Amino acid sequence: MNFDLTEDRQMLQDSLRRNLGDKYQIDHRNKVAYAEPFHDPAKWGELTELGALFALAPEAAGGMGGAGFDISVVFEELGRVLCPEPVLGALMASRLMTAAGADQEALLSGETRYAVGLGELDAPYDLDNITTSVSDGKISGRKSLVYGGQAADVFLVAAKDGGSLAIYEVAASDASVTGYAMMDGAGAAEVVFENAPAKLVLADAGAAIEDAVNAGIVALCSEAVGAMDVLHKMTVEYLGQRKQFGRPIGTFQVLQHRAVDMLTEIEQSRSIVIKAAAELGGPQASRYASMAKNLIGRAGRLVAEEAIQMHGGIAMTWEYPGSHYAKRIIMIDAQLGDTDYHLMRVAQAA
Amino acid sequence: MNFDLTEDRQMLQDSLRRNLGDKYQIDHRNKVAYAEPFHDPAKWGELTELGALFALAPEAAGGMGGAGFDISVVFEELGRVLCPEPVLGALMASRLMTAAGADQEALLSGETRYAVGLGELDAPYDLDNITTSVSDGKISGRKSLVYGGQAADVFLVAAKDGGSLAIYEVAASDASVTGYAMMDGAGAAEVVFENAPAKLVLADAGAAIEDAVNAGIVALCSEAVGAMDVLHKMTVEYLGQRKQFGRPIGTFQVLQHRAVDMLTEIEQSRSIVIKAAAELGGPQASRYASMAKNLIGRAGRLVAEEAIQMHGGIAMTWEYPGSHYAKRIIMIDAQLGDTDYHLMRVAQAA
Amino acid sequence: MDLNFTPEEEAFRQEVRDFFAENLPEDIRDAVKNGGELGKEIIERYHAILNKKGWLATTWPAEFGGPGWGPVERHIFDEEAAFAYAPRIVPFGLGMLGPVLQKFGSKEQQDHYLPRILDGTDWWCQGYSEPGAGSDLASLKTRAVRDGDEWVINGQKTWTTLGQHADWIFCLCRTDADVKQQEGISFILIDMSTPGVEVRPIKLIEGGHEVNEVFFTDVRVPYGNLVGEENKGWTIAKYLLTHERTGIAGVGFSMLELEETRELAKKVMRNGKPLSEDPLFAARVAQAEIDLEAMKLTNLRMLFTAQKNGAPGPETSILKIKGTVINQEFKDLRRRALGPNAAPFPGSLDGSNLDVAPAGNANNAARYFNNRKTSIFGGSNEIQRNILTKTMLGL
Amino acid sequence: MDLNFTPEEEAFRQEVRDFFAENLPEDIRDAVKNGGELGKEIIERYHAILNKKGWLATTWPAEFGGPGWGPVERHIFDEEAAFAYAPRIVPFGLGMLGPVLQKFGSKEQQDHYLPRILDGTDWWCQGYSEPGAGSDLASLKTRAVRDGDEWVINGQKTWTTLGQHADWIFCLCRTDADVKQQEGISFILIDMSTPGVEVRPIKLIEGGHEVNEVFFTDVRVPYGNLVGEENKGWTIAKYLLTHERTGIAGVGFSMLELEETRELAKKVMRNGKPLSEDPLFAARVAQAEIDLEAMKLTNLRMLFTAQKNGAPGPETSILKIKGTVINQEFKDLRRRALGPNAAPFPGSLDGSNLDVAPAGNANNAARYFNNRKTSIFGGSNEIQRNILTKTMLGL
Repeated sequence: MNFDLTEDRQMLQDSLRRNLGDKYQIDHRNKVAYAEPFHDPAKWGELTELGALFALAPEAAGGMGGAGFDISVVFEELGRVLCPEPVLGALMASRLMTAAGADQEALLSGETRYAVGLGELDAPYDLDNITTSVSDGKISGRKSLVYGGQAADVFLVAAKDGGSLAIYEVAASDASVTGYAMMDGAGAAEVVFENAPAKLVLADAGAAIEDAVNAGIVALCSEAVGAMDVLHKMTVEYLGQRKQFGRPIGTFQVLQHRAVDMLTEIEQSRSIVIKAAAELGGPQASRYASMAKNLIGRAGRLVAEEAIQMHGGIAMTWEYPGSHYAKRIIMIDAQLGDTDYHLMRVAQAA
Repeated sequence: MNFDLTEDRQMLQDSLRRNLGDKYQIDHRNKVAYAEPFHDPAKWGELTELGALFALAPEAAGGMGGAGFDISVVFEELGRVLCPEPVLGALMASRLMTAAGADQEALLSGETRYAVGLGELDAPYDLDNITTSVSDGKISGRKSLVYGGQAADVFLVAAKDGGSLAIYEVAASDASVTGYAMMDGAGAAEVVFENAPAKLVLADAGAAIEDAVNAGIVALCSEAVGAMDVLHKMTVEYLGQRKQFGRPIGTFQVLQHRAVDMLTEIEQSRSIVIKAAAELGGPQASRYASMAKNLIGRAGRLVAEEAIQMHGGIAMTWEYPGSHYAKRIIMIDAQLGDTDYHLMRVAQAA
Repeated sequence: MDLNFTPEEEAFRQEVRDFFAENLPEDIRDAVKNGGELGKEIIERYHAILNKKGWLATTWPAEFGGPGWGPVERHIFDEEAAFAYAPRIVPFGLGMLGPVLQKFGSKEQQDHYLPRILDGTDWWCQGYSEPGAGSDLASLKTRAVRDGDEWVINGQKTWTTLGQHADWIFCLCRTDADVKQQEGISFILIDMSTPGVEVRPIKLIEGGHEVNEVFFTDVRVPYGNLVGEENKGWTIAKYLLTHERTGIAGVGFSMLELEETRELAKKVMRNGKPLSEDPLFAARVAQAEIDLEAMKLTNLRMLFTAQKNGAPGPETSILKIKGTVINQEFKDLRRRALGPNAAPFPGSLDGSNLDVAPAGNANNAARYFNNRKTSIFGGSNEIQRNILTKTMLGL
Repeated sequence: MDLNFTPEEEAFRQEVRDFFAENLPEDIRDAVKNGGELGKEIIERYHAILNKKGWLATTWPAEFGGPGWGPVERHIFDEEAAFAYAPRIVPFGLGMLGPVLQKFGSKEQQDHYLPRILDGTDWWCQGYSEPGAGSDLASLKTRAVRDGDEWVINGQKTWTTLGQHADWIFCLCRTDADVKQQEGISFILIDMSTPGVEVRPIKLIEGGHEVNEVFFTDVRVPYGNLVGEENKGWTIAKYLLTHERTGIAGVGFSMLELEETRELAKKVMRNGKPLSEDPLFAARVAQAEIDLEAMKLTNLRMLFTAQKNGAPGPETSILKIKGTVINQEFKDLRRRALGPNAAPFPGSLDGSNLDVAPAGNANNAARYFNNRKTSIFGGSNEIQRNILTKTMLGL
């Protein structure tokens, strides 16, 4: 039993924290996160040069990591600066390509940007009900909320291929892509395919998609832990500085206890993410991913809402960095299955 | 719109509060509530002499009340003293007999004690699944947690009569009655019928049983409001008196705010009970009864658990009256359908 | 005990309902339904419609041009307005300054300002909070110094709602710095076009522009712009804090949210079925509905008490706390119902024909975030709990 | 990052598991399973079984007759003991006085008392809380006055767990009333058979007898019964508060509760189906399970830190707060699962052949109520939050 990071991961964490902190000062972050292309192409280049994407894939696939803990280290740092770069798509695409044994050098180097199209309007989480389909090498359908889709060169798309799920590769230039900013910054896209040329990457892709989603969940949960940690520290700092009634509001016991409860839930969140990361790729991966996503959903709502309430006004403003952390933490819940969706998965598996 | 009690009900409330307060001082209450016959037969006589039972039935049935608000007034006062007398059984029996047009003079005068057998071990709330049945005027089956059953002269029993539910009257002397005290005081019984003589009171009794249960729910919820109100006042008083760290613990802001939240939920509870009482007997009665029982279940848990926690130790003792209020409030939840059972009824009706 | 409205009250409800059905323009209704910001033009047009009917100043007695309603009529009007998707009446002139002038103002002030509030000549905003004085309002620092027959005002106000549209602002200013905080405050009216007044927008968490900072630099206004006595402004502030609180629970708005949530849950799919059939979501909605049903009664009970006693009591803080929590829960449910499709930034898919949310729901996430303010402003829920501790618990 | 136990630790777990399988008498196991009170005989018999194996004093180093385990071994032992339905080791002699004597006691005290704790000669209880000194322990009033080579003790202790069985009590007494509260307290050992010691039972909310009041009237004990320095008892009290806190979350017990809850939900019926198929109940259980899974890791993380740093830090207050809340939630679920059938008073249906609860669950309501104590005693969860505010938030 050892809860210290390995030396390699510690170095990765240090390097990311040092670099990202400079690159995504909140004003710059907000500028790029809400204006086309909803991320910073120059800084994407610098991020990939740091090797951040290589950390997401195993050595056998040309990467230098790929374990749950690697993903966790990277995304926690992304979460600490609300990084709007399309790393989630790269991670999930990489998992799929690793499963397919496909070459992903262009992905990991950051040269080609991948996004993954899974959910649809009427099947946001549950892929059994998607309708995008392929026949004769042509794909038709619409993928909703494709994260990073506004900036992608290539899409990996889940489609019905006869009865079973398969993954196809489609060039962005062959799709109709409508990009937009999200409430919490960064971009996504509605992607419509009309008889677009599609290359089969992986047939019978059910298990690979589940693995990619689980990896995505570990990533999102780690990102949330990073963001919650920063927001909590911001809140505690504010409590110590802000004076009302002649004293710092952090001397009011109700606010103290509520800040402690936030801390408790953040520690619990960190714990369940460690567990989900440890189990990623194993037979229990989906179960623990669901547990993590559910707990993060609940803790996130508590942390974000309490942070806003305890700031009292200032956190309602765009100018205050905390508001953007709160938004990201809340909005993460709906990505790749929300609190209730994952709770029922845990309940039904019991 | 008028939220004042009518003059008659105000008089009933005053008279009950004056009389019950004397009769059920907590030491005496605990003595009779936990020792056979788990109530006080002498005080039952005095209570019925006050006309408490007449208030539960409409004039047409020989009573002097019978509206939801009448029931509410009586049971809130019973709740304030944790009265262990078997009044719930009398109320529900009276509703059934009113529906049947049966003479209930002996019931309302308190001369004959009635208890109602509805739920069974494997069908505690949902009567579709009961197995007690009647053939050739003989009843067989087992009724569980028959409230007041340990002290009853007569049982009104729900039984399957062919396909539909009917109500039968069975003399206690024809049944095998195992009485016991409950965790929160007062008595109940397991009642077993083996080919016992049974007199049909009401065929096709589904609607009448639903009405009796709704009346029982209004009664239990009113009782809970009475008990919560007393427990909250006890708690606030304790907060004002108990000193730690050189000052009354009621000066600690966390305890203040939590006591306010208890108050808020008690006010909400009172409101929903008023609504359920107003709708009793009408087409929406079941819907609002379910709402009341759900809210009371949630509020009750909050109030009871917070009261114990904020007392810190003393409320863990048998000697402190508050502990018995907390127990009653918690245990009410499981009578006639609990928080979740009624929540799903509301959800499914939407 | 009688939960029913009188026949007269029911007839009045019908009259209000009919009025809105006939007079509320469809474009205004849709704008409210979509939950975005309402422009100045819409609000002024809506106010004018109400004013024409004599229903704009819902809390004013007839002598000042109000309808002379009691708490029950006001409650019925508020509910029906919500059900009709009417905008909220902007309260600063009508709900706040009006009653203040009626109680504390001079005859001249009443005669001059009240008609202009009614006919929309003057748009008022509120200058209370300051960067350092939020929950602790009495610590405000904006100074007004008398200089002959003028006030010279310096300082900064914040959270000034819709100040960008305003012609006038009423301000709490410190006029005596040498006495106990509450005793050196005055209530002063300031024309926003006076030199030295500057309004700067505050962008809110969800991107909207609803509140502002207002800066005062050597702003000179006539001494007669003082309302009530010098240094007695705190009395006015306290009066407003407890004035007309029975509508504070926003029950009508929450009832609408419940309906909208239910409709939405029938339209969005989860696991191959409408979300309305998902037991956990149905349970969440049912629980919020039950809390709301109880709140409806709690609201009516306090309304009844207010009617009987002539004024609402401190227990109305319960309406603020629980009313906002319930409304916030519905806002959460509507965002939650959309799942990932709540994410697009408001307006970002406009005109693309690729909406991801059913009509009227594209702003659900923005509404959720914006609505967090309701438990903070107007005396945060923590302040309300402090009030209840003192008044209702006696601790 | 490695969540696995070492092969040695896994082997140790197997050894503990085998030990319990082979050595825990069935009657003891059943008594624990049924959740009623355990009598003195059962506890003494269980302690003797562990002592024979050398596993009784789980926190003691080998030099004093303990197994010399580190935090991980203790954790594994605690978990396996819970899974085996072994009783909890009564902590007053073994977990509290033992370590105190080892750190603060004289060689003579160690030599005399420690073996008697191990072999069960002395049953110890704790004299800390007083009617007026609960969360504010330092305000305690029980006086010990030196009279030659004796202490004369007067006062009252309360919440003395299992004091009815005890031979000895260790007490915090005030020995100097003229200094700052914390500086006038001493730690003194008292033979319960000394004249003037009186034990009165306290009946608990659910009817059980587990705690007591202990009265001291002119009780005379040798001066040498003082542990550590005179007036330095607060140092000992503080030492015990942070000593061996990593087991405080009771994770093993909660894991058992989860299993029991699941089993129970398969056996009881609701709406014609097993309760386990009820989506709301299943969701409640799943949510508690998730919190528990996280708590398992939180516990291990803090264990790891304790092992690395040699002592647990203040963050272990999180284990107390969340650990008790999770365990209380399971107690609630088990009571809730029974519905109305949780109502009969413990034992009231014994021998009637008419049980209403599946085996092992007749005491579920009593357990729920009794368990409310866990968020109160040992430093209430409010006190823990105060500690975390200071230590972890720096506020």
